[in-house]
Amino acid sequence: MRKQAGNIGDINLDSNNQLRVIEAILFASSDPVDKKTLSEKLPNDADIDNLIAKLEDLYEGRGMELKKVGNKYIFKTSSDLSFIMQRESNSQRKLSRAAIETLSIIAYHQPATRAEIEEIRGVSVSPGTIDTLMQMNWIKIKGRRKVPGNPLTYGTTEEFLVHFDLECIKDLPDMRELKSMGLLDNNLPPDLYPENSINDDNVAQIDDITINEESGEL
Amino acid sequence: MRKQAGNIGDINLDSNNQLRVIEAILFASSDPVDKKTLSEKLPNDADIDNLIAKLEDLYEGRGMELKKVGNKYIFKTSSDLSFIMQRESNSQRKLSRAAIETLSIIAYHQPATRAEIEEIRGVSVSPGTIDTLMQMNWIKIKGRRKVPGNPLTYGTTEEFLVHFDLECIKDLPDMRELKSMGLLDNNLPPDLYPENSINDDNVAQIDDITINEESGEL
Amino acid sequence: MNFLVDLEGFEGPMDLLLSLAREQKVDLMEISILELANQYLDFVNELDSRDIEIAADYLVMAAWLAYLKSKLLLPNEEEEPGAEEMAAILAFRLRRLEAMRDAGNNLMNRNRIGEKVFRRGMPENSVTIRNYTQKDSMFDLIKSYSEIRNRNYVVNWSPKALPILSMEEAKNRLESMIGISLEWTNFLDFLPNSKDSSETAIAYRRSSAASIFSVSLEMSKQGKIEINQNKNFGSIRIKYKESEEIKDNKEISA
Repeated sequence: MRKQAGNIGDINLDSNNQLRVIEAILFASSDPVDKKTLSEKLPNDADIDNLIAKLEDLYEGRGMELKKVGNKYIFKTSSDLSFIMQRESNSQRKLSRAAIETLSIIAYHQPATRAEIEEIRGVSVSPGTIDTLMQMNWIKIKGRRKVPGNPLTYGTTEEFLVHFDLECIKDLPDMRELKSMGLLDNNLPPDLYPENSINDDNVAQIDDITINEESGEL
Repeated sequence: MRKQAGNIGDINLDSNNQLRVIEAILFASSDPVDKKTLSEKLPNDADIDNLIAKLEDLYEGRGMELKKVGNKYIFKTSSDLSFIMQRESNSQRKLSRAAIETLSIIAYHQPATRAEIEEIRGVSVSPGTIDTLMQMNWIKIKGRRKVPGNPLTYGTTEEFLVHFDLECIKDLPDMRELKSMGLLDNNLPPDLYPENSINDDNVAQIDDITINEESGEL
Repeated sequence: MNFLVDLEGFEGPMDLLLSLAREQKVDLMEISILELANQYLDFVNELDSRDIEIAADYLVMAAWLAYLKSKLLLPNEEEEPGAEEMAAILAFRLRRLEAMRDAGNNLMNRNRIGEKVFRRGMPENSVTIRNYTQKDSMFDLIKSYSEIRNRNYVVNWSPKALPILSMEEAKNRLESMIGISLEWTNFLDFLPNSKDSSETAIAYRRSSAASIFSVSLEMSKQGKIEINQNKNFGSIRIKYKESEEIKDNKEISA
């Protein structure tokens, strides 16, 4: 069990110092930090939401900006400075087209099985592709699909959101349009496939949808 | 360090944006940064010293501070907030059997030399055991025995009494009491205590007592 | 049409189809599947005529497209699924693949960490301070001490030999002394002589008395000596008996 030093909950810290504390924690971290972690270092009655709003204001127009990722926060250098900050990504391997497509299919269709990725791309997924994306910590195993064979499903990680500057999956570019066009349905749209009337609004719920074996044959 | 495309030296960047750039560079750098590196990202006429002074002012009294390390600069958590980087973990532990045995012999036979402890235990005492007990501040060196080799003698500390809730060392149960508690075999001879044991009135003065050879034989 | 490209650049038949579809220069929503099927079949035939090896999945697609084409040209309403529907499904799949391809490219062009924006370069890790509470109790301490003493007592303690006169010694002593005492003699006089009043000496005398007395009873039983006692708690006296015994034996035999 972990207890904080000096029983911080009881500490007398004025609101300016509370602001300094969350600033320091967020500034010092290269990963997103959630409110719970922040509040552990603050008095019990600290108004975290207010402090975060103040911090956002404080860094308005500065070299860094406070970004929300999921329900966490992270400082990043301001995107409008990218023209100066830009580095050639020599460290980042140039991703293959197959890997980029696989990543976008997983991102937009998550949770997605390997068979679903293959069905959309019309070609098998090479073993290295999933591994590469997992190694970059952009995708992770989410669970298993409840269909015969119980295949693994994949989804994106928090690091994916951080890396691609997204607050949440819903903020993926064109998510809404693609969805309304039926392009994110795992199955063919109902108007094309009359006997199959599945039309899930909620991407998260498609976990247990039965894969349409017919469509896999194309 | 890489020089950026677009010939930054000629770029038109007002002094506020110059400040933002050095702030972002210092934030993102994994190492301290010198002025030369900073100036590479700025227009040729940028006044680096002035910018750094401004940045220092900007972080005055904030959660982070700009620090100079040699002739380089880094952001660090303000020193008065170092507590937020500390986590405390509390756990319980017990002495090893060797350590508790050694401690109990020292408690009953103090001042005791290592050879005496070994004789009573019937097993050698590893150097780490004495060190551990010393580090815990439960035993201390009391002096030297006036026998050939002048070995160190050990005794218990105030801290020891506090931990075991004893007012003085004589409050330890004696042989008769240990027997009545069923801990000590009844057929043990009553003269188990060596004469130089806690039966002595003044523990502090028995330092130079000659070892009683007879008692050692038991 | 220009068929200089071979299959190397394509990731499967869908990829090829999508790139052929782009040649129609219309929105995928309005694409002519019949025309696309022709494009694909022409492409594959061209490769074939140049003896370029064509992977099986491209040929499967070619066969399927040839079938689709024939159905589109000769509609038969009783068949399921209808040709129009099959064409629509193919068009949908092409749109979906294109959408995912575009989405991937959009992702890669975002303000990616490490390229356009940067995270904290020198993260400060939290330091963990470990506190331990010693649970050792007074009971642990005294139990441990007692265990050492109990353990080593069993191993090391050797009892002092008690000062005793063994039965063997007593028998030898009595046998050697009785021969010279033909008179009744207090059995205590046969004990080892000692004026010592120490505890050890007293214990030895007690042991000697018990041994000598036991031996004298034994010898009396064997008829070697006689024992008498005049009254309760009176002195116990013994004397040698051998000659009389022999005499008696002679009388009996006579």
